[in-house]
Amino acid sequence: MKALKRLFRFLLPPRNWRFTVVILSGIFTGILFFVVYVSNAVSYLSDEPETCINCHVMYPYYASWDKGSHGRDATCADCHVPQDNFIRQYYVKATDGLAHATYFTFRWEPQVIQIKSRGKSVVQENCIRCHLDMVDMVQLVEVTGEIAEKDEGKLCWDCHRETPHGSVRSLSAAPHALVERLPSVMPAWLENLFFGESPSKTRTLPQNEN
Amino acid sequence: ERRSEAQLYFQMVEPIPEWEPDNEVWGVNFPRQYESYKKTLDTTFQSKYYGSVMIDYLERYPEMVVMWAGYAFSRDYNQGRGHYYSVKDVHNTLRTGVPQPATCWTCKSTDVPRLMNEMGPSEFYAHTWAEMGPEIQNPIGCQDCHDPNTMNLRITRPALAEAFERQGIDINDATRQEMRSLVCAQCHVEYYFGEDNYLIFPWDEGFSADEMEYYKDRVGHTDWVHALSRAPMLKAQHPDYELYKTGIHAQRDVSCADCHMPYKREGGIKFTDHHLRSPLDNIENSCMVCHRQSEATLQANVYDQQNRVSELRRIAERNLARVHIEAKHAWDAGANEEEMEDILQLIRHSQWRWDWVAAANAMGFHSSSEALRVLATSIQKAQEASIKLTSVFNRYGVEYPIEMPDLSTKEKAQEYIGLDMEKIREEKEEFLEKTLPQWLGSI
Amino acid sequence: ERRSEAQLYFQMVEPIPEWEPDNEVWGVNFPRQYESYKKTLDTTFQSKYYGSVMIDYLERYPEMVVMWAGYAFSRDYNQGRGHYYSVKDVHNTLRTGVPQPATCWTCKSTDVPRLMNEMGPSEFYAHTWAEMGPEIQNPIGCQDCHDPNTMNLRITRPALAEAFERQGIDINDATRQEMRSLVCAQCHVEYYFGEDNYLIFPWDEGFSADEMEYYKDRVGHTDWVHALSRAPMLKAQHPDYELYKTGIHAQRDVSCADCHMPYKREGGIKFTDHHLRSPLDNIENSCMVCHRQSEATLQANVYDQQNRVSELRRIAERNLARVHIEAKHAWDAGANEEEMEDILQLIRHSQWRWDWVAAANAMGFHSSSEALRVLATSIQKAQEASIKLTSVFNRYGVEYPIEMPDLSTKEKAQEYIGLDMEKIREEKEEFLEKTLPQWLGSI
Ligand code: HEC
Ligand code: HEC
Ligand code: HEC
Ligand code: HEC
Ligand code: HEC
Ligand code: HEC
Ligand code: HEC
Ligand code: HEC
Ligand code: HEC
Ligand code: HEC
Ligand code: HEC
Ligand code: HEC
Ligand code: HEC
Ligand code: HEC
Ligand SMILES: [Ca+2]
Ligand SMILES: [Ca+2]
Repeated sequence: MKALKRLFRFLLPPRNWRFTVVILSGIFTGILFFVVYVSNAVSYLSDEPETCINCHVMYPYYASWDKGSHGRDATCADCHVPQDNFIRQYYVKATDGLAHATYFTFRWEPQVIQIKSRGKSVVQENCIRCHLDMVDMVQLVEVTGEIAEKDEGKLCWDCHRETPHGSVRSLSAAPHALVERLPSVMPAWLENLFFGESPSKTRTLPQNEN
Repeated sequence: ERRSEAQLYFQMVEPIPEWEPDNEVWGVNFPRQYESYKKTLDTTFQSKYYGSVMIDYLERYPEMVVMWAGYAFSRDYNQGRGHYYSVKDVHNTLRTGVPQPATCWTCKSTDVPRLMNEMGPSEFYAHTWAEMGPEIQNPIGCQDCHDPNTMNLRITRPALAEAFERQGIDINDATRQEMRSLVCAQCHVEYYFGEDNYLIFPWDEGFSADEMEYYKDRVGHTDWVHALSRAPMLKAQHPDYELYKTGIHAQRDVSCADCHMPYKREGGIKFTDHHLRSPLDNIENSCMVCHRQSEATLQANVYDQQNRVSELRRIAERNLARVHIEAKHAWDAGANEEEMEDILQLIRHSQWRWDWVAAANAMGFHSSSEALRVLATSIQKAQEASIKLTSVFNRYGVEYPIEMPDLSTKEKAQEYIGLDMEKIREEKEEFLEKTLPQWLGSI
Repeated sequence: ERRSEAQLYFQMVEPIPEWEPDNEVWGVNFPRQYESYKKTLDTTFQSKYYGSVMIDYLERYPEMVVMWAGYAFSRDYNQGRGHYYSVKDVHNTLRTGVPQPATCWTCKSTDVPRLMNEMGPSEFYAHTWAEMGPEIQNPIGCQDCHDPNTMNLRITRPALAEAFERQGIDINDATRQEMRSLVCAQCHVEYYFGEDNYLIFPWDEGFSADEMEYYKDRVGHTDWVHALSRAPMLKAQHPDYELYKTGIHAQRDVSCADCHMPYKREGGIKFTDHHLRSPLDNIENSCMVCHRQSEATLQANVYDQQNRVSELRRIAERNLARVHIEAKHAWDAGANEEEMEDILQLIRHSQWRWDWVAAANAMGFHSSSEALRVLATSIQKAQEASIKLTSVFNRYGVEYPIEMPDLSTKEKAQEYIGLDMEKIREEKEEFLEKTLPQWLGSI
């Protein structure tokens, strides 16, 4: 108990700073909630592909998946989220969700998004999970993301290069794909207050360019 | 909230008049494209062989001076830089110290479509470079590639349309993806001046080095007679489109714009990056859309191929400089036309083939295996000429091998071919100080 | 339900003894692989330059006869075919009409690992080809590439392991993906015979043509002295692995097996197709999983590159045949060693470089830009030699150009270099009728 108190006191800012710190903490917490809310980071907890396109930067990947052979049988989460145990599943969802949300909100996303090494391992596991019977005998089952990273084996999509997102990929690849449009997260009055009468409200589908 | 970004606006704030040469006027409507276009002003990037920095080719490859003896290229030749500099560089180059036709302006300015519309192409070409000088104010820009009403891509240079027409192809049938290369093919192509300096693309027999060589032999075209070897020479100019056409990227329908003007996204707006430049300055957006490798790997792939091409081009250059000088010695020893005829033909073809690769940008990356094949035949032909020359030397008792002059720097090479560089530079300075201000102040 | 098919797989019906050379014994356990392996018996497929049909190289490229004057290759040289024929073809070739060491068997049979295990590699190499003849019964097969206990890939030829060891690399550290090429690199590589006919891969300075050339010069190796030009020659043999290594597919970690042994599907299981052959016979499985283009497009891509390489190799062959004959004339006219020294060195290097590409299978497709670069330097060096030779002719008053013999067919070329083909063929027939049946019946 004593130790805890000492820790608390240690963390407590000097008296004359307290007001500022409380206000700042409030602002930061507010921003955090705003980021989580606006960016729909919570949506990461769902398995529905539609939740991924809360972010328009995911449109090209949604579109290529939707039109591909996996659009029928496998959801984004079937490939991109571990399916072996519950804890890992939500750990990955939470960390990925927060990371992507932060990138998105701060506009850090690159023009060409590339899957990270942890993501590769997860996807590879999932390919094998579904296609185990197919690849059992050719020893491809042993290839994990880490092995492939070290150039010690081929990932499934090193050969199946068009599966599932196609081989030409960037944020610009299909920016105005006919994907489902989600309602705005802001109430109309607030949106009008900030942005004036926005034409976007009246549309349910983004328009094609030409 | 970034959701509204997903909307696309294509609103003309201010309609653009037909033949408007001023990029700023276009820029009011399309600020993103205009802002990125203005970045072609930047001259900082340098890759192993290219980039937007100034590169003095004659300094880097001094043998070229000898190879172009008697031709304006031996005075001055730089690696091209951003579109923004197109007019300025034509003013500055020492090559415009000799009289040039207005045809030289064709690929340099948005004022050209305007002038051609006013006077017709033949009339335009028939003027001299200096006569048209005061009219040329704006560098390459929107007007060169776009229709101001629809913003669709549009061909504004008749030479391209005519070249296709002669092959029975109507350029208006081109698809959108083809147009993404064809707008570049208005300028980044091999050309020559026909009668009355009419601009012609020599594609009637085909696009390859061999076919264009055959075409030029057939029509009997010669750009100049070499000052040392007296060979009837051909100059190749940036056959970027032609070489690219033979490569795997073209075969897979990857266009010039795909690599040099990749799409960019700002918020929900997708637009074309108009900062035209070396893709090595922008590997991430340019190559990695299609290739999942790291920037370092992709750059290494490019350099691997360029290094191979560079090795052969250096061999070709050394052979060619040597054979011109050898031919000069043969004439000096008393050789006659008949003895020299096929030797000169070999030199003509050899240098054409070397130039077809060397003048094309990208050091062969646009199609490395074709570039290497063509360079190999260049090497072979120059050496074949050397072999034949030794018989001539034998006949006239000339000692072989011929001693070679020191060609290790541009200055030494220019001195060897007898160029008075000081005088040439003085004349240019006078032009820049006296004439040019009048031209620029003229409109 | 077809799912259970997949489970059956890795059960050994009958354990396979270590060093078992008989493919049928392995096949009992792995019928799919064995059945597909047996298809290498098929000799019907023919592509533009390759395939499993018999192709008489000397017939197709008669200049080679002159280029190999004084060496067994001028008698007989065929394009390789299926692994099933490996032993038979060594029996049949006229090259084994001259005394050969047992080293020749190294890459031809599953009996070799067995014998090397019994007697050790040095001892094996030290025998003659004929001494080992009766022991060699089985063609290339499972034992060459697999560990019979685990079925893992395994290196059975010491030369490969030793070559890596000399570079400080332990081949046991190779990854599975690397092994999918390294098992091929046991045989599809350049080699030479060292002391006591010990098999050596000349990679100590590197894999490239230039580096191996440097290595061979350094150790002073010469395969034979040319019968016409007296040049100290090098023979290159199928540097498939080395050339491939410089190509884009290797750089992207695409292995030999990925193209030559693609996965095949039967019912619910995927297995490795052991019908090793030209991928052009199987574009769908071999290329089209990675490349979505049509078969016709992919075949055209391959031919495009092969045509370029073929064009240069033909130029190189004509130059090389010419220069050997010219050198002969120089000797005949009285030239001395000193005058000829650097000429012969150029010929040595030129032919080595040509061979490095020509002996490699696939007409350069495995790395077209490297193949073209190397061929270009071959062309350059042979011509450099020709240029130097004209000086010698000049000195000795030999008229130039030298008249060339008719080399339009294999027969004419063989007659020109003075081969008594009738006798050679008779001797072979005797061997096939008398000796061979004894060998084959011996076990
Ligand atoms: C809050 C907006 C947003 C949502 C919702 C979203 N993403 Fe992303 N995603 C991003 C951004 C921004 C990036 C780029 C981050 C980077 O480059 O590291 C990204 C990158 C990725 C990557 C590649 C980077 C990596 O970590 O390997 C994958 C895979 C991915 N997203 C999958 C998904 C899936 C599956 C969903 C739905 C469950 C989803 N995303 C939902 C914004 C989002
Ligand atoms: C069948 C499996 C599968 C499904 C279903 C799938 N993906 Fe992917 N995804 C992959 C693979 C494999 C990659 C890695 C591609 C690569 O690196 O070439 C990837 C990469 C990505 C990336 C990173 C971009 C890149 O090129 O590396 C994003 C973003 C992404 N997926 C989003 C999604 C979204 C959103 C969905 C659902 C709408 C989805 N994926 C459905 C397998 C899948
Ligand atoms: C949730 C299960 C699931 C996952 C995860 C999955 N697949 Fe599939 N895959 C399927 C099903 C079901 C089909 C059959 C679809 C059809 O018949 O059109 C299929 C079809 C395929 C096909 C044949 C059709 C085609 O597109 O060429 C390939 C190849 C394939 N998958 C590869 C992969 C790869 C590579 C991955 C990982 C990146 C993967 N799969 C992940 C279920 C899955
Ligand atoms: C080295 C190349 C390579 C790798 C790596 C590879 N595959 Fe394949 N795959 C192939 C080839 C070739 C075929 C075609 C076989 C046929 O159709 O006969 C194939 C076929 C398939 C099919 C059947 C496709 C169809 O059209 O029905 C599936 C599913 C599949 N692979 C899944 C996978 C998965 C999952 C992985 C990773 C564990 C993987 N592959 C890794 C080359 C590869
Ligand atoms: C596959 C991608 C690709 C395509 C398609 C392509 N290029 Fe290039 N280009 C390159 C690369 C890579 C370089 C080398 C840049 C360097 O070395 O810095 C280059 C260099 C150039 C340069 C010199 C750049 C400089 O820095 O000075 C010009 C000019 C050029 N290309 C024009 C064209 C034209 C015109 C076309 C179409 C006819 C074309 N390119 C098609 C990739 C491409
Ligand atoms: C109207 C003629 C014209 C057109 C059209 C044109 N170019 Fe150019 N381009 C030039 C000229 C002239 C230069 C050299 C300017 C200089 O150095 O002064 C140049 C330079 C370049 C460079 C070198 C830039 C650098 O930083 O070094 C690239 C890359 C290039 N062009 C690509 C293209 C591509 C791709 C297209 C079509 C999308 C195109 N050009 C269309 C005439 C043109
Ligand atoms: C068919 C179009 C075309 C014509 C006609 C043309 N050019 Fe160019 N010019 C280009 C292109 C494209 C480049 C940039 C690529 C390069 O430098 O290879 C260029 C680059 C240049 C440069 C900058 C680089 C250098 O060489 O120093 C100068 C100066 C130049 N041209 C002068 C001229 C002159 C003088 C003429 C007339 C004799 C002329 N051009 C005719 C297309 C053309
Ligand atoms: C060297 C040729 C060239 C020049 C100069 C040029 N453009 Fe473009 N522009 C293109 C190409 C290529 C595209 C892609 C068109 C397509 O894909 O159909 C394009 C596309 C566009 C678009 C359509 C939207 C987009 O971004 O793709 C606009 C608007 C545009 N350009 C405006 C301009 C303006 C403004 C200028 C002058 C500052 C300009 N362009 C100069 C070649 C050029
Ligand atoms: C629009 C798609 C696209 C773009 C952009 C692109 N490539 Fe490619 N690239 C391809 C295709 C398609 C191939 C042919 C091989 C294949 O089918 O995968 C290829 C082949 C290659 C190869 C192998 C061929 C060779 O010449 O060795 C290299 C290396 C390469 N590209 C590098 C680059 C670089 C560097 C860039 C950027 C300057 C680039 N690519 C831009 C699609 C593209
Ligand atoms: C990218 C695919 C690819 C890879 C990787 C590859 N090859 Fe090939 N190989 C080919 C093609 C295509 C041909 C030409 C076949 C033809 O012309 O019929 C060929 C031809 C051959 C041939 C002659 C075939 C015949 O029909 O006689 C041999 C032997 C060969 N390769 C061995 C190898 C070896 C050994 C490796 C690895 C070191 C390798 N290849 C790697 C595609 C490949
Ligand atoms: C033990 C030596 C050895 C090994 C190991 C070996 N090869 Fe061969 N290969 C040969 C020989 C010898 C021949 C020629 C047989 C003949 O013509 O008699 C040959 C022929 C071939 C051919 C030509 C087939 C045809 O139809 O024309 C191909 C393709 C080939 N090998 C590829 C490979 C690949 C790929 C590997 C590795 C997976 C490999 N080889 C491993 C020795 C070997
Ligand atoms: C390092 C391995 C290796 C050694 C040692 C080797 N070969 Fe081969 N041999 C091969 C390969 C691989 C092929 C198939 C590829 C080709 O033909 O290019 C082949 C093909 C052959 C062929 C069939 C094609 C033809 O040339 O007619 C014969 C016969 C042959 N070898 C005989 C010999 C003889 C005789 C020796 C000894 C002087 C020998 N080999 C030594 C690997 C080897
Ligand atoms: C020229 C080399 C070579 C020969 C000969 C050879 N194999 Fe293989 N084998 C391979 C390669 C390469 C693989 C793929 C291994 C991997 O991917 O790890 C393989 C894989 C296998 C596998 C694993 C399952 C599969 O299909 O991928 C079995 C079982 C097998 N081979 C059996 C045999 C049998 C039985 C024979 C004789 C009839 C044989 N092999 C001859 C090279 C060879
Ligand atoms: C395991 C995957 C894989 C296989 C199998 C494969 N390739 Fe490729 N190929 C590639 C990659 C990766 C590149 C490099 C370009 C890129 O990154 O897209 C490439 C490049 C190429 C290129 C352009 C390079 C060049 O040399 O011009 C051609 C053409 C090509 N491949 C043809 C083939 C053919 C034909 C086959 C079958 C014999 C084949 N490939 C088999 C993956 C593969
Ligand atoms: Ca430049
Ligand atoms: Ca064959």
